[in-house]
Amino acid sequence: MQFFKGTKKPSHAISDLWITCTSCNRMIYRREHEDNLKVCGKCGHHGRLTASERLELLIDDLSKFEEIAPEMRSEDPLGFSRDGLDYPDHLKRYKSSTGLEDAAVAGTGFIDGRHVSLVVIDFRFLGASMGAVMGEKVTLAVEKASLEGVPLIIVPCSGGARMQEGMISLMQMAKTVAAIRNFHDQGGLYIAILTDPTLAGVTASFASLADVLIAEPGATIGFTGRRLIEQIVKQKLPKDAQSAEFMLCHGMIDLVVQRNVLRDTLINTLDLLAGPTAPKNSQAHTSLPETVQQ
Amino acid sequence: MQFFKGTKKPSHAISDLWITCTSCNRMIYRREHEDNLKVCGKCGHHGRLTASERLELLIDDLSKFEEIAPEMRSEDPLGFSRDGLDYPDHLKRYKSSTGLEDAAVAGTGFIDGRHVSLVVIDFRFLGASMGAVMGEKVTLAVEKASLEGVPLIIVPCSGGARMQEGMISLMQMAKTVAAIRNFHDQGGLYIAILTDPTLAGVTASFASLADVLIAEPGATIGFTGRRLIEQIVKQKLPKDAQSAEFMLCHGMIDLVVQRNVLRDTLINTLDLLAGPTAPKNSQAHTSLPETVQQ
Amino acid sequence: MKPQKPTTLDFEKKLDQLRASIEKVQSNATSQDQVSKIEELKFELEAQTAEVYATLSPWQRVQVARHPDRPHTQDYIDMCFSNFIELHGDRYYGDDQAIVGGPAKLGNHRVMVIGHQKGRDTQENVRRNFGMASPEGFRKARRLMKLAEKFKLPLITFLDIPGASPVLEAEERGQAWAIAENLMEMAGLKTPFITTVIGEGGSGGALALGMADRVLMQEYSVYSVASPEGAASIVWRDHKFAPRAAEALKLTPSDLLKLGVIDRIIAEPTGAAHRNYLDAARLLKETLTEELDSLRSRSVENLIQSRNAKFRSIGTPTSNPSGLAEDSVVS
Amino acid sequence: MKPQKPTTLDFEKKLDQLRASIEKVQSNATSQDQVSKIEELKFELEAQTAEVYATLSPWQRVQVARHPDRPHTQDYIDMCFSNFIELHGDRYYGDDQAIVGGPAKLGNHRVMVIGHQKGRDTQENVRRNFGMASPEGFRKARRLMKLAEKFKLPLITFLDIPGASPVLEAEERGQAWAIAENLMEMAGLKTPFITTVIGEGGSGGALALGMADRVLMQEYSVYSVASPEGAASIVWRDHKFAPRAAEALKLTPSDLLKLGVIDRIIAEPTGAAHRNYLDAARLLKETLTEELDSLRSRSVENLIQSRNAKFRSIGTPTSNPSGLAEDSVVS
Ligand SMILES: [Zn+2]
Ligand SMILES: [Zn+2]
Repeated sequence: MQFFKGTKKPSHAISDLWITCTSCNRMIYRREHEDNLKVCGKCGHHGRLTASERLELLIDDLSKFEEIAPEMRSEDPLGFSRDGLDYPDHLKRYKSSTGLEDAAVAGTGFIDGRHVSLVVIDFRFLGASMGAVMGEKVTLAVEKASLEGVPLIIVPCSGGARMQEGMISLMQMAKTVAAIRNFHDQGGLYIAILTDPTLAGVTASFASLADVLIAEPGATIGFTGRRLIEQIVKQKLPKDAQSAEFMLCHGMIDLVVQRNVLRDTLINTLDLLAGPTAPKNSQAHTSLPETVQQ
Repeated sequence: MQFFKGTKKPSHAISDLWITCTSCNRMIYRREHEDNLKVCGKCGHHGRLTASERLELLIDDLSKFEEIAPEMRSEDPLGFSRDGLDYPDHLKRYKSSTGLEDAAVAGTGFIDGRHVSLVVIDFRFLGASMGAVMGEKVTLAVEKASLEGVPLIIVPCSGGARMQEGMISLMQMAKTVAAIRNFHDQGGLYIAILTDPTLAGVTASFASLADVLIAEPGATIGFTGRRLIEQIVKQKLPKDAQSAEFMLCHGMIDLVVQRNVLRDTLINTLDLLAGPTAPKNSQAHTSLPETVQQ
Repeated sequence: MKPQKPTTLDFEKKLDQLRASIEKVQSNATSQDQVSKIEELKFELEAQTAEVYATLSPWQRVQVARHPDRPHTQDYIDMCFSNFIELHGDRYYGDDQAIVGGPAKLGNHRVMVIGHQKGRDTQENVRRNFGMASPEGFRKARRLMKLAEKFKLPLITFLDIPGASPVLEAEERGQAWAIAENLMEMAGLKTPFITTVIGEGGSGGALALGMADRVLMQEYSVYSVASPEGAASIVWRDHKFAPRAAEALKLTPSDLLKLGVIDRIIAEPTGAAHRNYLDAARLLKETLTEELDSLRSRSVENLIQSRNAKFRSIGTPTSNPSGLAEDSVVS
Repeated sequence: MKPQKPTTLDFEKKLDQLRASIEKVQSNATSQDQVSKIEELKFELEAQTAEVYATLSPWQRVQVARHPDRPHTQDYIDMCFSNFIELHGDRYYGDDQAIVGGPAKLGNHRVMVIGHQKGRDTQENVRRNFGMASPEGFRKARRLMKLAEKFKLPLITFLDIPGASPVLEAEERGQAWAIAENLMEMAGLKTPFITTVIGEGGSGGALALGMADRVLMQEYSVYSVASPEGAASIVWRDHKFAPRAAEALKLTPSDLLKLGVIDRIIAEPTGAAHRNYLDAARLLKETLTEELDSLRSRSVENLIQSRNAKFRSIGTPTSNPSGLAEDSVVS
């Protein structure tokens, strides 16, 4: 697989050729790390993927991805400013460093020939905090899935709420969940792939309401962040607390899946729950039965 | 309240005038104990009530109680015999000591003028073990409540399954629950009052599926009996384990209610959830709204 | 339960001094002069209270919303409702006393009332975990919501929570899952639904009871995406910037009304609810009754549709497909 | 996973001796005579095995049903199904490994398969609690049942449980509630549903996965209201009367077929499933496929109606209103 071919690497300085694993601190040859889907060959640590890397990993053909509302960007509902830095200027900095308008990228594409509605989220953009853009894009993707009768795949990631949007940010929980309830009521299939980290309002809204909850190994998943818990209870948490494996053991997720078999697992799950792939634009809703008479 | 006027006391021997509280072991004047609804005046222990005492406590007028299938009795599906005692003969002994055909008494009556379908269960009859008669009577009472659109009140009590009926006994769990599911799907109101003891298949079927779960103070409530648990884990359980209060604390029941306010609590709950009393044979299902337009 | 020993906030101190003067004069008031003096002082107290409360900063409003003497859910249940039966337990794990709920009557309406519950003293606060609900509390609330729906009882909730319980045990039992399930339940709940922020509306733990047809706030309550201290830690990297964060977060009723996040503000008596329980309860009950009458005249389908349309529209950013929208405004 | 070291039951010993003789002769078989001898011994083994198994007492059948080498749910999933994805967790508290489940394919049918899971060795048995499921196991199963219903996957369950976990922790988390909720779920589950007792069908913990359209039993499984030991303790006041209880309880497939509790018996290879995994799996798969084909030709409404009518009719006693029924038979 020609992985992450979209990743731009303009120069080849030594610092560019090698990276340090954030988990085991060992040096890894960058090229090898990328060939290995950003999974550390030494310790198995799953590094974060950018939105485009995630899309490339999951969908058949990036060129057939039809993005929803690609130009949508945050407004400044509160007139938020910190130490002279206005929120819109703050956002522009992230746009220039990531090339994104916000953390969430939504759209439709194909996975193993099956049409799906999809959202991926990029942690680099302001810690993937949820503001109105993420809420709206997730909602539009869910509505698209409802309308077209295709499965919904969301790959959540978030450090928490977008403080700069105050209560507008909190209300995105209600907005996204209302769309998901409607999708579920219609019988739609929703699979979420929780990545590092999935926290706070995102976990407590659209991320955890999937029919099948897959997580990447080692991903931090929860509601309250580790730092705040440690402040409150005044002691260190165990290293694995809130890890994907910890949450699996506590009954909160279905599967922890290595990145190299993630796409295959996703395809198998889609096949089993939604049935064999229907041709695009087929009238049949994918969740309808083949042979059971109603 | 003229309580337990139905209780026959033919002689007045000393042993009849006084009883010993099974909880605090103190002597109580029998008459006083019965005036106090069989609640120990010293320690508050709630003694077991017979089926007719329970009916008298809860319904407006015992003479208006219309019993369902009063003559129904156990058959002997397995041809069960223990040490020469055949099951039908075994049952006859209990009939002559209790005057009952089986532990469950089902029927319709009025509570504060409201028509209800009701089941009470008498521990004296073979430890209120659930056989086909209990399963059938509960099912008939649920079906009656469905048919007439009246609330369902069940006062469970059971030591476990009726071994003498083998798998026929176990299947009563499925039978009663299917009727209760149908009743719930119709929007019916079901209130259960768990009494000492409510265990095993009865708790794991119709008893725990009420909209509101009330329990009497100190009642033992659970699935596996204390003795078996202690055998398995090889240690004594805490004294309050499986008590009503313990189960309240663990989130399994709604309310623990003293017997002297049980009827009032039941009436208040009926009024709040089913609305003001409708006249008997009214067309309106009691759970329908008064003013919300549909 | 009203507090035994009232607490005084900084900006309330001069009001307390006035109150002390009144009591002093009152305790040996014999002449007509002294009676007039008392009247005068009382008038002065009322005026000064109004003035102090008219100019509260957002951060001071946070203090009032958190005031330990402020009425809590159970106080309003006692004062505004009758026949309340508290129902307990989530049927999975426990009974969280940081949330209370059960059926009751509001005037002639049969309703289901649920709210976060803070404690009044230390002992009660331990029992109620300072109002910080656990997963089993949210799950109990969901069970009661379903009961409300089944028996067609309008749902009335009260929000008053610093935030969902931030401990590892809550994480283990799925704090986020419990909140998300509540949101999904409320999104389609087939019964009229009114929520009121009566104190601190803190983040997801508040919203977990608050996705209602009508979202009301008492005059001196606040509703925020995070505590000002928490937001200050995140944005200013120091929780001491809480007053500045309180300002920036736009957490007051009037700001949130402008932002379209809430629907209505319920007035409180002069000096806020903690100074006058009965009037606070009366104003709350009047508003709830009025709102309920209005909701009950509408069909459940219409309610759910409007409920979701309202949340659907909050904060929808302008989409600029191909970046053309901004230009096209000109043409 | 097949066992490394087979276990031999008392009544299997003479069969094992024959097996040993065959191996001995086989190990240095050179002449035609010896080959004939082997054939003869094999024939003898087959005949004796058939004879032993034809005359098992109910208590011996209990031993076979509990045989540590008997195939368990995961073995049948591996042998009869493809594409299985195990899904985990109840979303409330934990992931109980005494129950496994997930979507899979049975031939061309997409299905949901769920079963009790015993361990094969001590270590696995600790992890799986000897197949004694906890509330979170039953709740995981219910979640998967709902998934099956939503995606219209027929449900196939395997029963193999000594009994629901009898510890205080299971009581605390509502063992009885979890089982009752499963029964209520299955009573209205809108999808074809087949259950098979593959080992020990123990009491409410078994029924919690087994309220199906078609209730099947493998030839050497048992299904009982209580363990023979437990029933003996209750009825004979001594668990040593277990063999007598096993007789009295009518827990064998043929007895239960007569009683109308089960619908069909699935044959096992000679010497029972633990002697021949592949044939046991083949016979199971054939039957499941045949039953599934038949159920899928019916409407879901019809299935639910028949499902409940079947359980409704089990053990309905004769009602004798006013005691007249018995007499009226004469007139
Ligand atoms: Zn590493
Ligand atoms: Zn006593």
